[in-house]
Amino acid sequence: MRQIVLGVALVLLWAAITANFSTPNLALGALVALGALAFLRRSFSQPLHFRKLRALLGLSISFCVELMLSAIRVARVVLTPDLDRVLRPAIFAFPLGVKSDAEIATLANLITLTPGTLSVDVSDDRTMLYVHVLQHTTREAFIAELQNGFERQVREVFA
Amino acid sequence: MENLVRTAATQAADWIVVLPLVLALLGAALALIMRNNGRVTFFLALLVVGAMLACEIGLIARIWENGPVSMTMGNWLPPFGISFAADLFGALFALTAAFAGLVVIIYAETERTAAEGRDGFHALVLLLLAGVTGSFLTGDLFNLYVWFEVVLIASFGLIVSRSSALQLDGAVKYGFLNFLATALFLLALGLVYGLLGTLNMADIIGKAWGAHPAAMTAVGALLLLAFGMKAAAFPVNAWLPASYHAPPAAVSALFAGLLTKVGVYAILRSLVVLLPGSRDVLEPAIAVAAIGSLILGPLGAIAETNLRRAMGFLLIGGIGAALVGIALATPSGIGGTGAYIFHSMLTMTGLYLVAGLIERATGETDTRRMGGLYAQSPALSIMFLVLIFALAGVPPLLGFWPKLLLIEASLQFGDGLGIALMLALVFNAVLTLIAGTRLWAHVFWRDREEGLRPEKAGSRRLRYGAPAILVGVIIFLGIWPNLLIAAAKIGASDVIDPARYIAAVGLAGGAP
Amino acid sequence: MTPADAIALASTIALAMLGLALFFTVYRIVVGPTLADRVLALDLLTVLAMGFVGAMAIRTGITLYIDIAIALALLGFLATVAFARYILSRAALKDKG
Amino acid sequence: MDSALALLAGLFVAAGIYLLLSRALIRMLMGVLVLGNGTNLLIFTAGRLARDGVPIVPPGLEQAVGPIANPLPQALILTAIVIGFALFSFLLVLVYRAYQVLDCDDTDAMRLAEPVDAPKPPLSY
Amino acid sequence: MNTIIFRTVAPLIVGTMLVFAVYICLRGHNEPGGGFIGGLIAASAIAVLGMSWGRDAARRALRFDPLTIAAAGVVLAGSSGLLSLFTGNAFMTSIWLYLEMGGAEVPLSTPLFFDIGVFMVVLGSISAIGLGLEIDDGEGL
Amino acid sequence: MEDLAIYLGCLLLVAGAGFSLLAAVGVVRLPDLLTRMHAASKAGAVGGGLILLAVPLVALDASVALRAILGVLFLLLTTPVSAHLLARASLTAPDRGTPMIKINELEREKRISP
Amino acid sequence: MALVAIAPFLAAALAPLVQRWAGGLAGWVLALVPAAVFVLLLGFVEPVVANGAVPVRFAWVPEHGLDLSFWVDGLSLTFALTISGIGALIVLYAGSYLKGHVHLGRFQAFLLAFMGSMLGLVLADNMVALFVFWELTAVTSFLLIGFDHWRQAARRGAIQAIVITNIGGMALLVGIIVLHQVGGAWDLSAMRAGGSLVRESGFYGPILLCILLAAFTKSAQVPFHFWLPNAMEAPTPVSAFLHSATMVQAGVYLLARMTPILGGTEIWSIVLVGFGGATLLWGALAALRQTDLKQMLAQTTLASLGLLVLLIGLGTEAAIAGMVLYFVAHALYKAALFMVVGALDHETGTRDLTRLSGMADRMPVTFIAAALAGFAMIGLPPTLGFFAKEEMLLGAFAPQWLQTLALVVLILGNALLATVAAIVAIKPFLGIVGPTPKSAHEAPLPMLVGPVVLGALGIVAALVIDQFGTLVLEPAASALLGHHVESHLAWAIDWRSPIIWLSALSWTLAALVYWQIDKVRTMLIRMHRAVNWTADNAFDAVMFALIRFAGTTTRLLHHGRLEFYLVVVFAMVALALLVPTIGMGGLSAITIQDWTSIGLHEWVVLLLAATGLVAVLGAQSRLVAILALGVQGVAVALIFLLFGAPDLGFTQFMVEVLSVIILTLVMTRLRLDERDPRPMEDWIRDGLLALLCGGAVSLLLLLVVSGTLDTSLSDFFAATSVPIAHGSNIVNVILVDYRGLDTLGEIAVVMTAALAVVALLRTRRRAGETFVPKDGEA
Repeated sequence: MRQIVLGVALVLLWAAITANFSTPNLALGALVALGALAFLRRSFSQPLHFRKLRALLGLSISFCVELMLSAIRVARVVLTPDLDRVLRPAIFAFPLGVKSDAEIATLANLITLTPGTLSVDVSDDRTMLYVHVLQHTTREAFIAELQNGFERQVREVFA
Repeated sequence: MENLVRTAATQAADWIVVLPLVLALLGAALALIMRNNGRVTFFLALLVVGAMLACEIGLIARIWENGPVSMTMGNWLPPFGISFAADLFGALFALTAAFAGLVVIIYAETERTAAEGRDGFHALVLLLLAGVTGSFLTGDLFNLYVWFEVVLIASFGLIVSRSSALQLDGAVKYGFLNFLATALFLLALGLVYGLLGTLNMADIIGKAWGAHPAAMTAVGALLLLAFGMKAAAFPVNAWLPASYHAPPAAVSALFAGLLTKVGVYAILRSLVVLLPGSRDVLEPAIAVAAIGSLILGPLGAIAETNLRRAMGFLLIGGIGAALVGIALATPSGIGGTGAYIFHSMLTMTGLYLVAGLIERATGETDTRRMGGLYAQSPALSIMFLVLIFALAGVPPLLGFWPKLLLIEASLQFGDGLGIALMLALVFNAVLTLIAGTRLWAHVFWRDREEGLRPEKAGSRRLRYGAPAILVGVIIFLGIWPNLLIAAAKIGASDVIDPARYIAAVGLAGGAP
Repeated sequence: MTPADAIALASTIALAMLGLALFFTVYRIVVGPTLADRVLALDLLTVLAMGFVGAMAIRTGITLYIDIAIALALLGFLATVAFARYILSRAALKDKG
Repeated sequence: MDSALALLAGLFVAAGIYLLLSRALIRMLMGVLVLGNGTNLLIFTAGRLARDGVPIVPPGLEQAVGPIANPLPQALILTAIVIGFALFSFLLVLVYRAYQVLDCDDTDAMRLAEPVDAPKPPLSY
Repeated sequence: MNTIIFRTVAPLIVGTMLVFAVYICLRGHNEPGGGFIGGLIAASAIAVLGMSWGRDAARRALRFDPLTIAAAGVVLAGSSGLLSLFTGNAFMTSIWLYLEMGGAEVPLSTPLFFDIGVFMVVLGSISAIGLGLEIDDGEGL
Repeated sequence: MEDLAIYLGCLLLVAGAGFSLLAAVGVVRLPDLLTRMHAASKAGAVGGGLILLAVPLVALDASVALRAILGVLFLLLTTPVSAHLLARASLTAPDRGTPMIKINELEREKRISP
Repeated sequence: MALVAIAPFLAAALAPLVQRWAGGLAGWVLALVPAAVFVLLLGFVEPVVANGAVPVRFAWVPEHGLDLSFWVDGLSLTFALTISGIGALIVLYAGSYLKGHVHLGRFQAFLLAFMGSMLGLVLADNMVALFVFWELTAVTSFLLIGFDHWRQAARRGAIQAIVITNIGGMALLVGIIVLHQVGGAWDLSAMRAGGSLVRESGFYGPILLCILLAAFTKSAQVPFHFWLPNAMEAPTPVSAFLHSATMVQAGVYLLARMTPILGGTEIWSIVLVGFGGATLLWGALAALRQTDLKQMLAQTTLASLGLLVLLIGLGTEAAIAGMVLYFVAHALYKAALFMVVGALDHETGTRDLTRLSGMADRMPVTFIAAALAGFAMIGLPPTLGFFAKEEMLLGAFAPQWLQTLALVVLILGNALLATVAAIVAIKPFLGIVGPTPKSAHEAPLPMLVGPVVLGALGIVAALVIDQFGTLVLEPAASALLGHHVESHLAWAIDWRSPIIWLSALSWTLAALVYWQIDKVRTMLIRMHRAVNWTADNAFDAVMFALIRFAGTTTRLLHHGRLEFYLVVVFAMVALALLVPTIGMGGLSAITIQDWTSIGLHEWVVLLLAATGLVAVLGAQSRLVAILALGVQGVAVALIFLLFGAPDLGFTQFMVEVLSVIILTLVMTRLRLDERDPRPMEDWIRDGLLALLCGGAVSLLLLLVVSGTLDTSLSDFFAATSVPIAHGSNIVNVILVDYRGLDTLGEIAVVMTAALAVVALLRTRRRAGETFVPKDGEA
């Protein structure tokens, strides 16, 4: 299943970068994609299910917004003359609600790209995600914010 | 438009210029694919080298009849495409290289281990031959660089083939210094292009006069240095004695026969043919390099107790001899250089193979601990003696004739330079003889404390047969050198006056 | 201000800023203090180079450069991963003693 | 600009040589890289510089319009880069193996092929 | 490196890189790129795979021995030059064939095969070097 | 319309360059690796991405746009991964420097379960 | 003729086989070959006497104007007959002398090959051919001298002989080449025709020097005499053959051959008489000092050679006649005496004079042979030696100072030689039988044939001296002098001539010395000890000094430190670039372009590159340097992009990053200390060298870009890329089409690099070895 999704994605990718959606080119793209998949055939650990495109879209939009925000926030921090005042770095352990590899990875990457947070590590038993926070408030507030924000959205996408 | 930029359809016969190279390259790749079966690659290599030899003999025959043969890749007009152009020297050396390669392949079959097969021994040898052949036959300076690199990397692959500590140490020195030589070559190439706007050799001949003489001379000096390093000429020869004794005998035989000669040939081509103006200015430098190599080479051999290192020093002395003709740049001098390169290819290959046999028979690498082979192995004795005397230029062996030509040339040249070169040649002969006879006395005549290892009789015939072929050729050509000398004369005349060469390449008048 | 002027102006400003940024990152590469800091700076350097390429593309109108930018994005990642591996293996070595 | 690049190429060569002269093998490898870059810059400069004209013919045209950069040195450099990279990889692994086997990366200490205490030639016949 | 984040994202990255590599290789005749760059990108993809999933995965992904791939590339490139022997031309004279396929014209040429050969050589060689070093390590980090 | 796109593109370009510069400043100014990483990964990615997006706007070419978006996606895909790997590696590194971390739950966990 | 030249070599090649098959009879079988040659050569006597010379010519190296030409005239025929005749007897003798020796076959092969070369040498007319045979004699004699190879003395003798004669050989080569260039011909016969041309040319001096050096080394003249006695380490048959009749005579032959071309000048006479005389006296005195019979004979050989050289130097008809006669006589008696000594040695186990006496009873035939040869050596009538002596004294009998000096030397020398002859021929055989290591009895037949025949021949020749004069002496002397010479030899003693009294004088002297031999010997030995320095020691000293010098220079130049090798290379780079650029006025041709045209962003990239470089150089730890390497790599790529090279920039980015990655990959596995081991003084040296080279490159590049570039190639590519090569990316079209062959080579390089790397890494796993450094090595 996931292979097909990835395959289609790769064909589209091919068409996109070659900027040519004609049939022969799509066929060529399919060929290339097949080749790439053959390459990757052993690298899949578990199936992946894309269900809700809308959720995905929503996630994407909110992500983009958050990304811009985070960049601006970093910029503000950087430009602050007195860094010690604004910086309150901490590493928090975030108990993971999502379980699958794809979900964890997506969540971690999102966290990294969003304001003030950076995922550092996943515990070996996959229950904890360690996150570095630039300006920490409290642990609870941090966890709550994440659980209600991205984690929920990711769960919707992969549900 | 099409017929303005393309040459008329090439004759199929012209392919013999490029076929040896292509065969070797493709053969190497195929050998690499099949490298898990050493027997198969052995026969493949034999087949390929045989085909190369056939092509090259045909090539020589054609050049002998009609003068240089050329072919430009892709049917482009010559300065635009890459030309392959063979004059007699190029073809002769290519033939000799393939011959030496054949001998080494046969020899190596007797001591090659299965593991070396898996490491692509035959593929590497074929690649080396491809690079050497390409270097001899190409008519384009940048293409020459590429084949130099092919030679270099193939030799890297071969020199580490068993990866003992000794080999790695040698390989590090070999690697860095040789890399540097090609880097300098590339540097010079960039400057040549910046000055002349062309890379085709025939084209360079015509254009070299137009550039600023200072720049042209500096470029010539850089080329001399780069190729001098490749050729292991004094004073940039340090890599050779540091590394040639490290790899298995077959490998060092191949190196000794082919690699340095490519360097000398490149000097000949680039300085005498392409940039004669620069060569005239650099003459003293070449002479110094020649004299230094001539004297210090055999001195090193006298000082050395490791058999194959001593050979390496003797090889350096030979390079000096080959440089003499380039320093003189007279027809007979160039002829002598050509003949010397030919002789040195065969003789040094043979010597290293015999050195390998000696090391195998005695189980030693140090001459002080060898001995007793004279009584033990007449075949080995004869081969060693013939080769070492050939190297010292003792008649009637092959080595005498180039020396005769060179001494004649330097005497004809007269002048302090000619006399100095002549004296150096004479000294070299005497010192080489001292070194050679001392080696002979230590390795063959002296008694040995403990007994010799009994040899397995099985593959003896092949193992001794391979150098024996070379020895046979050296004796035969020593007694009947007429063909060789004729070849040297024809080759030299084309080097001194490259008009026929340029005509064969057939330059386009200019851009369409 | 015609579009051409705008492009020239914007690209000049952008290139200048990127140039400044490049030197900042080089400073971090040189100063460190830890290896990871330097790697991070190198990572940023490739991203900046990518930006530089993009700015050049705009300035010269040669859009082909964008592929190079893509490749750069990819490569910066590769280098960082390799260095991270290096740091990890170093740590493993230290642990073993 | 040609002059500035000529100076830069010289700087690269100098740096490469300086690195090659350090006895540490890893640094010498870096010298290999830097020297290679210097050489490439030299060829590039020797082929003369041209701003803003890529040697690519726009689609649909027979020839490029306007001045373009000299394509030949570019092709040469491309070949040189690739070859340089291949050589570099080999040298790198060679150094690695040498380090493993000889247990040092100082060339002064690598004296197996030409030992420090090389025997004096015997004074006998 | 045993981290799920990397491992999970890696196939995506690798897939994208491979497609990109082929694209770069094929269009090289007309736009920047070509067999060498394409091969490098593909080899980088292998490297990513190797670093995330381990060398065995990378080796399996290649299916053939990398050196064999490289040698096959040389054979392909060399023989594409040899083809012109049969047209009575010099070595490496290009031959162009325009195939009609579904209304579009697909150009097939010896330079194209040559470029593919280059691609294979670079891919095979660099993977061989990388894998060699990885295996030498003894532990797939 | 076309001019507008060009002006927009210029704006994006300058903005992207600005973010890149800020990222660089952050990398220089911020006190320890992890905080610097925030600057590099976020501002850097945004800066680079904006410049990439500016290209098709100026060039007005659909195929370029597609490729630019691809590039941005790629950037967004790889940046967090590399940041994560580096952060993870740096925490195990022997020469960690003096990280300025007020609360460190990772360290605590590690101490509890060696 | 061809048969004469080839037969001995063929026989040599077959000798080991013959030895194996024929066993004990092999000596007889092999001796047939030289005997046959002898007979063949006899056939030439008549035409030679009639016509003066018989030229024979084969095509050889026509490309170089070389023919394999032979010239059979009196001189060469005399030598050739002597060589082949004695050769036959020696082969026979050797078969018996070395009976049962494992390497007898090899020995006979060398001996026959040597004989063949010697024959070639004396018969050759072409100078190159003469040189070829000349060197062949050296090589074969090297093998023969070193035959007892397990003894260091034998090896030393062999090396000494070949080194000394090779020096001469090289001189000969140079000499004949100059001669050829002066005279315009390779054939001696042609040169003889134009001898005065050579003598009057400006090159006469160098030619003479070369030829004399060659002859003196080969014929062991003082001061190159020392190798000959050492060559006696060879088995006795070798000594008998090489060191009496043949090889050492090659120098004499050369001088004789060259007389018409070079001879006759004052310097020629003085040098030859001087060196010849010195050698004669030296050899004779040294002979008296010995107690080893063989050494004694060896020293007398020296004396005889000196005598011959002296006679050639005198150059009068009588002197030349004496020289020819003496040559034949000497060959006969010396070979015979050597064989006698060999027989004594073989049968008694010693050849020490003091331990041998009274052998006449045990070995009567040997004694007779010894006596015959001894008579000849003393020069008693009726032996050939007598006539030789008469002629030579006559030749020196003239009022000039040189001749007078020569006469005195001749008389003295002859006297001393006569003493030696008496000692060798009489002392061991007469008197009381002393104990010997082996119980002595007569030698076997093959060992007797030689000495007896040769000894007898000395008398026979004297008995038929008239015929000998016309058949041998006249043609030989004529050939030597270049004009006809009448023989006036007759079997009569003219008591009125002063010459006979001079002979008598020398005999008297000889008798005196023989009488006081022990005292003389003691005195000579004492003198020898007092000097305590001989040319022989000098050879060792020179040789060892050479070896030490070689060792020192080689250690100095090839010390194994890569760093210094690199320093040499870079110093050369700086020289190669700077000297021509500055020396030939390159600096003035440089034009610097306007700096203001460089845009801001271009400055940024340039500075970035420079900064990256500085960072690499300044980095303390290697890893930081690697990271900084990334900076300069990116900068270079940006430069490529700035100047319209997208492909390059692309590739540069990729390669740079990949290089850094694999560098890191390897660094992961190296446990290196962080610091740079470079000492302070090296910094300065390296930095200076680097700056010099870099500056030179910059200068040269500036010079290059100051000119205009011929862009016809690139224009062509740009014009034809799309229409003909069907590609828009010109760079790529160049790579795969115009210059596709470069790319083919390039991918071969890449493939090979991978193969090499894999091989390198695989060997480690296969061997699984780790090198444990010993102290001082790591």
